[in-house]
Amino acid sequence: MNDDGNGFLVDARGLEKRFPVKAGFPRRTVAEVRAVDGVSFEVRRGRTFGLVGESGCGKTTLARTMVGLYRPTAGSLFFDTPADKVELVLELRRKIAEAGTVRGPAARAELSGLEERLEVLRREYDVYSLPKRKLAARRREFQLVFQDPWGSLDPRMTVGHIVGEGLAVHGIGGSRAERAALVRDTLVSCGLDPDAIDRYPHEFSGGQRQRIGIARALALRPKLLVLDEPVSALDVSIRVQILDLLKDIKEAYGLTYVFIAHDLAVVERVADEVGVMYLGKIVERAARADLFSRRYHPYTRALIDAAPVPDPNVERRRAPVRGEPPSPIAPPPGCRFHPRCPEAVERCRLEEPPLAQAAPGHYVACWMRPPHRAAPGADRPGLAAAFGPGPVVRPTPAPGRSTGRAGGA
Amino acid sequence: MLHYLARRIVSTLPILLGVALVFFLVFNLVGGSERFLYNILPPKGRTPETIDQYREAYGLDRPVIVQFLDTVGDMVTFDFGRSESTRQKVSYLIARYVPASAALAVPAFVVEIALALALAMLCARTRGRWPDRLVGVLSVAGMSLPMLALVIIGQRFLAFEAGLFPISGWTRGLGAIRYLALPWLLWVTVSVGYDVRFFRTALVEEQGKEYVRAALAKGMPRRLAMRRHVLRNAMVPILTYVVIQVPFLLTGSMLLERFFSIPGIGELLVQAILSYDLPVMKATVTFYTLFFIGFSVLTDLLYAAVDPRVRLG
Amino acid sequence: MSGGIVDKGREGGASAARGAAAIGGATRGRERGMSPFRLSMRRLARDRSAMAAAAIITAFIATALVAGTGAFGIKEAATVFDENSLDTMRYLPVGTEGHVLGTDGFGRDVLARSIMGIRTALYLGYLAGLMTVPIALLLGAVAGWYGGLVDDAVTWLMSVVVAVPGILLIMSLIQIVGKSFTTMAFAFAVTGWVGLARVVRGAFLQARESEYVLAARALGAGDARIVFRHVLPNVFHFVTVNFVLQFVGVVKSEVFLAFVGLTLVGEATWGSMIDSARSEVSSGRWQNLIGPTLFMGIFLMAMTVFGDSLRDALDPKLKNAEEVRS
Amino acid sequence: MSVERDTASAPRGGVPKPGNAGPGAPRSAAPAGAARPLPARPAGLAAALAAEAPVLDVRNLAAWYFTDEGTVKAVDGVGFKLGKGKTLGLVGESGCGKTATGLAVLGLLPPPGRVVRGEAVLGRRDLLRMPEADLAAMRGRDIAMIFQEPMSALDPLMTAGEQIAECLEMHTALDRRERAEKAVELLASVGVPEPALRAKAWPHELSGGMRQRVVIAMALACDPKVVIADEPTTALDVTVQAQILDLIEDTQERTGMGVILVTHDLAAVAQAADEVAVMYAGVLVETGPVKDVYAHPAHPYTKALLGSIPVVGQAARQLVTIPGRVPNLARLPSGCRFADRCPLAESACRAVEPDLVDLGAGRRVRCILATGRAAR
Repeated sequence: MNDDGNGFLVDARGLEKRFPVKAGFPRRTVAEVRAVDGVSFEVRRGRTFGLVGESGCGKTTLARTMVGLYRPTAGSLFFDTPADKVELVLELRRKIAEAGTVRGPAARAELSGLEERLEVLRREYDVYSLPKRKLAARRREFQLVFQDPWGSLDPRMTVGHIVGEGLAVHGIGGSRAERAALVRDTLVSCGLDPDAIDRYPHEFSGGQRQRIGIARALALRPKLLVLDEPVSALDVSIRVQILDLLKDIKEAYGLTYVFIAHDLAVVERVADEVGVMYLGKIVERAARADLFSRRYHPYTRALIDAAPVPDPNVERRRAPVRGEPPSPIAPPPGCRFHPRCPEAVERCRLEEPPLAQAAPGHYVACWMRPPHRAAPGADRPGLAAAFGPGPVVRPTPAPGRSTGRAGGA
Repeated sequence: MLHYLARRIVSTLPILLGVALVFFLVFNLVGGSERFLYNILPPKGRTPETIDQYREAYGLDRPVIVQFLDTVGDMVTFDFGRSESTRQKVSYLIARYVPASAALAVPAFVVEIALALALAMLCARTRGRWPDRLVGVLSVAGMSLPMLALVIIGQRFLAFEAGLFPISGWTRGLGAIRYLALPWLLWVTVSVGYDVRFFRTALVEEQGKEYVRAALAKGMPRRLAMRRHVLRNAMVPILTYVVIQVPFLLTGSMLLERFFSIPGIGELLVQAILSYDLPVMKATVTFYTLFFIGFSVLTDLLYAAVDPRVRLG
Repeated sequence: MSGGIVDKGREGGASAARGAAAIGGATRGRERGMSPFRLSMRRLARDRSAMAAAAIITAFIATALVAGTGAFGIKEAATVFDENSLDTMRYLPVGTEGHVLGTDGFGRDVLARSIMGIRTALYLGYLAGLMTVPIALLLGAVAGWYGGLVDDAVTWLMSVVVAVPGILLIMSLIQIVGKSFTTMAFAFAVTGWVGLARVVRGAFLQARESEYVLAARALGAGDARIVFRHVLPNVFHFVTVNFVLQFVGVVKSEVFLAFVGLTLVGEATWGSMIDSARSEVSSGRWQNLIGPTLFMGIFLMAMTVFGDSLRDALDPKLKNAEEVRS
Repeated sequence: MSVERDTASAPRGGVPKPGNAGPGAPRSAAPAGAARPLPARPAGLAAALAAEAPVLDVRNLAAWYFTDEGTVKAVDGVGFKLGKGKTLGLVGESGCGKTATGLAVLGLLPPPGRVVRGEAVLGRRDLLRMPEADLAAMRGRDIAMIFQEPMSALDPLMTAGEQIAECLEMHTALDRRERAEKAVELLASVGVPEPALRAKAWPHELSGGMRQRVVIAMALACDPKVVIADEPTTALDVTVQAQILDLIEDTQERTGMGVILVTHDLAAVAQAADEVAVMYAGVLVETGPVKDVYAHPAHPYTKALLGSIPVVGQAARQLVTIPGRVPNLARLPSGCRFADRCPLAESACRAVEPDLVDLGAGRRVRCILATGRAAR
């Protein structure tokens, strides 16, 4: 799409969020839920980054951490930060790590100097290190849309108050009338009747409520919308309406999206780049076309294969993987997917694979894939036939899987 | 299990300490104040000297910290000295008065809860139909009438006029049942209404759960599903409710024991209050508090027995 | 649910508008929606037993207010000793002309005293509620909102207050401060706040994690705004219902206090009347029992029924939890 | 069988008022005046054509909720036949009455819902006009249900094994020990690893997929002839969904049970069902063999619904938008219930509610545009 070459709007580095599990008397932390466990990614301005994963993989936690609802246990989020500053920060970190190994007073002085510089930069650019007031002011630039259109709207407030709350909080729009006009505008942009302003959430259907939720986020004219499963609570017939709406406002307001879903087919439609999450980690990340054609990670492959196709002429594939995702309280050692992976070998049980570049712009965390091994299509032609064509080429529909069918109405 | 019990008992210590603090505030700081003693001492004894004597006798003149530690010590050893009016040892008095109270409260409470459960089950099963409505109306009526009025009416008509029960009195041994029958009846009548309403709500809520529907889908008759799934699951809120009721046993037994001349703790407390018998008041109230806390611990064990999600250890 | 809102899709917007017109029907146009509170009130107004109860309560309150002004001589009849009846005619039985419910040992009209008893009950119940609600709201809210140590402290306080027999606190407070209705109300508040505080704490705990609170946070709303705009309005119905329940409890407790000799002697309270009936019934004098018991029974029954309906109306989840699943 | 007069035959006014009978009773209290379709099957040729009698034959079923806010006609004239060993996909969006249909057939509709008319014939007996005790005896043994939320369908205070054994307790003469053994066997048969251990586990100790397997084992315990699976995969992750569909399919092959797959997921129906019945706002709008219906949907709603599903690998295909929303079941529009959202709707659509018309080849559709005005 329109790559304006402005670089990254979001640059998340090593995000980590753990929740303590408290129990007993006196209360103490008995365990930790490692909901998000070291996640890094960038989102280009005006693009959509899609995040896919099953329940419990930490995608909702990640969404909430990204908009500052949760304070991360570790990591930085650079939002709307010049690329050179990000690089500078990273370089400083590297230097600090190096300097830490050197002993002596000179090294110590250098270290504290470096740390000071880093701190200054972080306070300026890292969302999580911003002073409270600065963070509050910046909140309007990144907004969250919730999954549940029922639970996320205060039942006792009018739509006008719900959508206008952000304006009131940030003191945008001066007078009451101006604010109301802004709210009406936003409602219309979201496909709602401006008269909805005086109504209450219970008077609306799920689809309309989700529009209200989007309007609430949009009213602040943010740069980034984090969409946490925006359509999965909705009926099939309503989903397309909301997806269309999201597309429209993205163009109209020049938004950047982080789109979170469990449904690969939806993500494939909206995302420019896709990350696949499993148990708090991103296991594969690539441009959309690359990801869906190469499907490097066995988990990505399983997700795609498990998704049923609404065509009775396509023979259903048997369940591609066994079992269920284990608890994020006690993730398995080594590769977290190994207990369910059909290709797991000894090394997967012992060592955790890093997210490494397997092809240009395509990152995979798997010992059985490039760069650690050749792509499965190369040395195992049987698999390539079973899983679709090799890299780059767009998948052609299997015979009998009619694409255009039922398309027009 | 034992480990859990031990931990649970330890966890009540802060509460006991808080209770000691309350007692200390009420009995020592306020109860020892000049104005207060002046109010409660018999008119002829109201001289500065007698007040000082009184204070000294109960250590109310000692440093505040010492007094507080004394209060804690009294509670721990359950030794509150001698009664102001009878000069008997308080622990002896308590021991003597407990059986009658227990004889009144325990069967009445058990019957009350059991009857309420039965009625609530009936209501839940016939929800919205006449048995449910009838019980509902009767419960509200029972709740709205003052206990004292019912006691007066009951004693007058059932004991005095109809001669079904002795008017009042007490005896040791099984013969006491004769004297207890009417108080039991009144107790249950007065308190069952609240319970039925609460239990009904708990049961009805449980009744709507999906697993009850699942049980019916297995072919289970409604009655059995009611007992096996609804009742068992409603036990958690019901148990909680029962614990909360325990402190109110004191109020009930105070009224009934006094009214029917039953020599129980309630009666002991009323007498102590009327004569401001400090050691007996302290002891009685401590007894009830300990009883309540013990009961809560017991209930926690019951929770664990009923609900596998409550983990022991 | 009635939506006059055009759910505009990308295609067929016109047909959607038609659809909305057909579905929404009368509720279309530039008109305000119904707030959940107004919906509750409408539900309440439709509940016949609630309306009957409300009528009774209103009648009681009105009677008490009128009687308080001294109109119809009710106040006088309730308080002034009848000099003439002091020796012979002391107790006039129920049904005597001019004294429908008879007179008591001082020749005071029992009906008038029962009516004056409403005033005491209202005063006590209202005052106790007025004192309980702020305590419970504050402690419950603070515990639920801040959690951690604050929560532990409040929870501890609640456990202690529950563990100490309430009657002890009430009695000692009355002994200490002296007998007055204000003291009694305060004593009820000190012992009675725990129930509401627990509910409020739970509601705050829940609200803290609710999505609409998270949403407000994401917009940048501060704690104060969230608490007052989003959380407090949602505990309102607990407060209302608790107020009614506590009212019933307080009025009944007054009788018990009278029995232990801790009510105000000489004032026209239902408790003191029933307490004096205790010794009178043995000589066949029932008026002091019948009058207040009747008044109290009817009044409290109406309160209870109204409280139930109010709860159902404010929180329809309870009543129709399983309604409409399709 | 030309036109099955499904809904039109029920007079709107001839419904028993709520409140004059308890929730249990009115199953048999269909209005005397309501003309139901003749229960007798057409003799001769038609009977020969229907070579195999259906295991479950639901006719003209209506189940309404009598709420304070009005009568919600959740199910308003639904009829279908389920063949032995076949799977019928009952598809629809939330609020279309599909779950209520399943519950009504089992007689488990929660108050204030009641069946107001219709039949559900299972083995020559009408489930809807049966004494409660007889129905209870049939539930679990002849017709069972798989619930949507495995966590809430399991009693938290009972072990998985006990809950499976309960079904055996109701319908077999096995003693406690035998039941426990059978429960372990059942757990093994639904693919639970270490079944003996899992039988002793509490529901909260099991994962979502395991719980759903337990719920399935519960339903299958007595080899029912018909299983109503109410959104059995909705609460589960995609990778687990596939496992559960495998399991249901395998069991069906083994036992020959008929399955009603109640779902909103058209893809699941495409892959697991033989027949499909599409519900909209309380009525069936289209039924027929899955392959035919999906290849040539006759009803505009079916067509639109199929076009609105995103499919992996088909990102370029334009998705169909269905404007508006499902109408309020308490205040239905006149005429066709879909007319307000239908891109093809004409004035005639709003005039009279169309009948479910037989198109031949086992297909029926409720749309005057699809059947042509002549057919009416």
